[in-house]
Amino acid sequence: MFNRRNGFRVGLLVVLVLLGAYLFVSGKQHQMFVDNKEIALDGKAYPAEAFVRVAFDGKEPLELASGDRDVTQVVGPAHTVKIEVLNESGDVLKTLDGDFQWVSTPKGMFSVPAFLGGAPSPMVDSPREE
Amino acid sequence: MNEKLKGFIEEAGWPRVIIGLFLLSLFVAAPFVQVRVDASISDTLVRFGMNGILVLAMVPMIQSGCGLNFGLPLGIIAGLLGAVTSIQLAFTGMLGFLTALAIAIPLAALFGTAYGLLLNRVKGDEMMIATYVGFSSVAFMCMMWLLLPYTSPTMIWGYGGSGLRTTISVEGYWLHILSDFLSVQVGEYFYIPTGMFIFFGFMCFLMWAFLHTKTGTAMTAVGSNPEFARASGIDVNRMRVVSVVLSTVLASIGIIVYQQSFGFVQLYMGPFYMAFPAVAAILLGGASVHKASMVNVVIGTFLFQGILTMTPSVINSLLQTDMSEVIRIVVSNGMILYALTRKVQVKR
Amino acid sequence: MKAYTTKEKIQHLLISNAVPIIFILMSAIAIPLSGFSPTYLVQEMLIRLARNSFLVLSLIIPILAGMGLNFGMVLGAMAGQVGLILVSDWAVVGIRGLLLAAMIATPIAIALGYVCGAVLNRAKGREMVTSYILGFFVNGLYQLAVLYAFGKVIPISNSELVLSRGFGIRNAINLAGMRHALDYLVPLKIGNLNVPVGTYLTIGLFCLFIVWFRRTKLGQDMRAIGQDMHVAGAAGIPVEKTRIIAIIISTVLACYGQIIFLQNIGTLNTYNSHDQAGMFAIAALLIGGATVSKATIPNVFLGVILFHMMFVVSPMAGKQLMGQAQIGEYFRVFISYGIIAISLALHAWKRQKDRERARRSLRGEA
Amino acid sequence: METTPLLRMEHIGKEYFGNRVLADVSFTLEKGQILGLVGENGAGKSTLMNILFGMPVIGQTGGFEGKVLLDGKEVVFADPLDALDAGIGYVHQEFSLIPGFSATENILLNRESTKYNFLVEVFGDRLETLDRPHMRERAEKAITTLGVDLDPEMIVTEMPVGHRQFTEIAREIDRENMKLLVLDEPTAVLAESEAQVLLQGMKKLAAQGISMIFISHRLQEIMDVCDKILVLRDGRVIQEAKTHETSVRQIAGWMVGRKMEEAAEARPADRIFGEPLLKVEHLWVDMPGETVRDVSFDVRQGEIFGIGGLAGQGKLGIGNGIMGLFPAGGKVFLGEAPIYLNDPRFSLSAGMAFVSEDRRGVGLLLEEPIEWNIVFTAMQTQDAYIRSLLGGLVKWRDDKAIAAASKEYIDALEIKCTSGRQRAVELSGGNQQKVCLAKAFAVKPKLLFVAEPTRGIDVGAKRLVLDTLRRTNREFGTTIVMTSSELEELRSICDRIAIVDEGRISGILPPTAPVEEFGLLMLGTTGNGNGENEADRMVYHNE
Repeated sequence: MFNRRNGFRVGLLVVLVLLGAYLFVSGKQHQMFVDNKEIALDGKAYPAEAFVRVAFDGKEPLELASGDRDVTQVVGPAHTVKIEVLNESGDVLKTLDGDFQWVSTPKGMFSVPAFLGGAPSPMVDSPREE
Repeated sequence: MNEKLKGFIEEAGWPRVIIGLFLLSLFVAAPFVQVRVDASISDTLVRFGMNGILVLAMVPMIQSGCGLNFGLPLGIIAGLLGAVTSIQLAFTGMLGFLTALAIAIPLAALFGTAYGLLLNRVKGDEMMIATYVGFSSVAFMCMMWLLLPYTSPTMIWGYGGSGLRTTISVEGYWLHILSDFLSVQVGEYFYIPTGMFIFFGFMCFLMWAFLHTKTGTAMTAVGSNPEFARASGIDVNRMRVVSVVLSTVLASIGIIVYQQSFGFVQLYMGPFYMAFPAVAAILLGGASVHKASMVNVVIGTFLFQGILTMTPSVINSLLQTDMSEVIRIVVSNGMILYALTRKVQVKR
Repeated sequence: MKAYTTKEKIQHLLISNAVPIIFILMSAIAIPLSGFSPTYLVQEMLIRLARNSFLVLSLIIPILAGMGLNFGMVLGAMAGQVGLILVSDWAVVGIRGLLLAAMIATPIAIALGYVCGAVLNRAKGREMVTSYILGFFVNGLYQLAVLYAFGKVIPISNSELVLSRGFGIRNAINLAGMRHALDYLVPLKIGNLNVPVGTYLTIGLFCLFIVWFRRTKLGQDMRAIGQDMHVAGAAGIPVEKTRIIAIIISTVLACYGQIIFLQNIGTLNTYNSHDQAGMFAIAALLIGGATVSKATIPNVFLGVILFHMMFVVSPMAGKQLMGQAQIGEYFRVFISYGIIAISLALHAWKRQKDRERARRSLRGEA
Repeated sequence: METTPLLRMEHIGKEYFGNRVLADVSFTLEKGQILGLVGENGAGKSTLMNILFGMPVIGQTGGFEGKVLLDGKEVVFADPLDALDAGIGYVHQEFSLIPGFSATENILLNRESTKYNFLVEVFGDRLETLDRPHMRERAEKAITTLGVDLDPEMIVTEMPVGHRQFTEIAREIDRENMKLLVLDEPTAVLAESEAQVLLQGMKKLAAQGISMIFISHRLQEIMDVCDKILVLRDGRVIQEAKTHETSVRQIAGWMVGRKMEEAAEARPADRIFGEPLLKVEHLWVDMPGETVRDVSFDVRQGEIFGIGGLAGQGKLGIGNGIMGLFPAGGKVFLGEAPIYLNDPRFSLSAGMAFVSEDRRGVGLLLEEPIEWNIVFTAMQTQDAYIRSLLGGLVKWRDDKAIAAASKEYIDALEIKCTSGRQRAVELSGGNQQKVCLAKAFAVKPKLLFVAEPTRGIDVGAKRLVLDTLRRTNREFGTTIVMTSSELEELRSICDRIAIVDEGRISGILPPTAPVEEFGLLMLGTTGNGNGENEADRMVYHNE
């Protein structure tokens, strides 16, 4: 019953299941809100920037003025982000590259100020749907 | 008692028993879900009359050993040509109906002869080839419906000006010409298309009579054991062609009867899948791939059409969803599949 | 053995390749009529080759095992679609989504293939018509599942997939997240032409698999069974089991083929995509010069190109010729069915003739 | 030297449905010996071999009596594959080769040499790839052992018949533990030179210690290669003898000889016949397994003409060919009128009728009522039992007349059935045969062909069938051509008996001729030699 062959087969099956789980997690596409509003986390306030350009996973950047909120799609749990802070005339004031982990809701909003301010996690509660 | 029941089930086959019981339970359940039984029965009867002859068309080819006539659309096309031409000639009433038949039957005989000659060359593979002969003839006629020079304004596309419509109403020509003959209307919901039944009965009688003639007997023998028939001096190939012609002609008559009751001539892809319900119905009636009788036709058509009528109304009221299409697919194809996979009784 | 003259050889070549030759001639007439530019046609063929080849290739193994054209391949296509629906719901995208869809669909395809093989073992000698009807039958069950079970028994969270009544899958599913995920996995552009390299690599791998498979013991057994079931059985080859394996392989491959097909198209027609898969694949294979009993890899590629060339060109050619594009569209439908009918008939006829000839060779010299 | 014999079969007996086909058969076979197994068709040879191989049919019909010992140990095979594993090979009369495979592939069918690859671990051994060079090596070795000239890469369909036979034998030789080889008429399809090569090969194999059981009706071959012979008749061992102590003539006598009481029974001393009714000139018939090559004979009005011979020699082809059931050529006259061959209807209309040997395949409409079976041919060829309606436009089947007519036949032939409406498939073999006869009688033929009328029916029914034929002949003057494998039957009823061998008539004898003469004609060895002299061999070689 339990011989070499069956060992291999069970092993393969386990590998396949693990691969499936990996694909599921890493390939899953999520909806993520991106926010450029002042926010208070753990008693600390992070002010909004006047104008930012945010690009996730090297894709097309989003441009957000202060108080703007947008939505985008990201795939998988680990993401890179590149934020450029701009002034009114469109010049890049500073650029920040970084990465963060995010799996799923309920915290489905990426707060640019929190990320720029170096909060433990940039992810905050999603806006309630009206 | 138990033995008797067992014997009956074995005789009829499980699928038939199950489907029969299913239909019965539908009729029983109908009043409880506010479905009018009389309207349902009336519907079933009308559809029974409409489809009967198409199912009857299966009999000759089964009897001669050519198997199930999946090539039925070929005959149907002849019927369509008859119907369309009759409308083009603007004949109305019984004259229109008869004209349609008069044009359809010789055409069907012609198609059937060619089709029969083809089937004689492919013995053993008739069914698959018949299916595709049917399909390709329908596709071919799709082109023809666009090209043939019909001009009657009721039939051609309003815009563009050429090519026939997908559905042509026979109202004003020969709508219900058979159905309404001696028809009985009871109350608001109950209607018996007596004329159509008489015609169907007459067709069954002709078929029955044919099987009692010398040629019919020979045909049955060919289906039962072609070697025996050959040893008795029968031209097996000729008998097979005769059966195919008969089947095709019956199909062409069947579709015209269907149209006069349904009210429309459906062209283009309309006849595409028409063989399958007919095949399923006769198998449901107890025919096998090698043997069929008038009883099989009548019972099978009734059961099959009963299910088609009852499932939408009853099941839909019961489950609040329309499952009729799915049930039709599963029942009809399941029935054909059952017939095809039944172990053929060992002949020696 | 007598040597053939050149003339006889050419004659033989022409006769045995009659179908592809006719199609080449037809294309030669129709292409100029249609007025399509060569670039457009090449691009179109490149795409269609990627899109359809895998499905067509899945037909080869049952032919090897003597079971004819596997009309039951639609079962595999349905399994693939179930996988894609689930993956769409879970919003797993890209190549990972495709892989996951394939992984989910595989066990379903194996189960369906097993059922199909077992049914066909009960209908030896009429495998084709039986697998054909089985396709319809399982289509009913598929609709039952997709229309009623999905959203009720199997949770579907994505409201875009579900019919407005709350359960059942919508008619069309947008596979935007997976579109071309395999095709352009390895990006390559030649001039204006996008080349779906990823898919070609997959197809190439699969061809290698077929070549390799024919050299295995199992492949050899299938060839033996395909030629003479009784002799193979008498030699101890498990005939029924091997036939089931052949159908399972075909079904699983058809399932992958359908996934590849749909990632290329980008939209899943829940209720008809699989229907067409079988018919087009079979017609293409036959146009490529294959028969019910013999099919090679070149048949597949030639067939896909010729069939789809006609497919692309005929509506326009019809329009130019008859003034109606509709004619061309019906024409290609007619050709698809007609070619299957003719091929089947020719094969059956040839078999009958062969039987007679085999008999005649035994006849006394008198 | 005391050794255990390789094979010992002890007191083997077998009944099929109360019908005894083997009784108390015992023999032994030493290592490296060749045993010739001879006997007429139906003598029990094939049943004996079926028992040895454990064919499922034996188990399904109630097993057998006695013991089979291989190397001194009792063996019971449930399946022919078990017998193969135990080292017993079988070369069939019909080829069991895969047509599109090469010799190598066929020789190693299902025993191919394979190479490991890692996929095996998951999907099982069948995914190993074939090791073609090694396969070819093995095939060549087997071919060399057999000592024949055979290209290992040649495809079966392109091979001459002899090479196919060699391939088949090489397949058995390749088995590692092959100890015993059964060859069932391996030379029947071979040309003379090929047969000689095969016989040489057999001797070589025997020298290597492989034992063989050789079944053949070419006695000369048996004499040439076998160490001893075993003669079976009616399921019993008639004689076991060393080959060098016997002769072809003696063996032929053992095979067919039996007590002749029945044949001597009430035969009118001198029967007078009319003019020749049937003239057959250079007839050939392409009937699979029963090819007729060149046959000429006359049958006279009122005669019962018998055609005998071993199975597969073509005796059945004659009737089938004349009746148009198989492609045929040559000239056939009924009276003065020529018969167009290949047209059953013509033959029937000319006044001939046929009772087929293939009762269930050709003779009957199994699924239809007895009535139909009886009247069908007459109805279709002579418009009997037909009522013309509408001025001849409709030929209506007259069910009443049919019922009446079939009732007569059912009574006359004592067909046991519930009614004429009973389906033919439900009848016993004997009653089915009577239905077939009734069908032929209903045509009221001038000339009646009857093939194997008593095959597979019980003794009582046999008697009745033969009596019916005799009575028809005497009362209605119907000329009968009867084909049968049972010589006794022919001798009991026929006026003259033709023996067919290899598609030709090897001689026509009166029924009173000595039984040995028939035996020699059947075996294709005419002349008076004792089978060991050159003259015999010459006749044989001439074929």
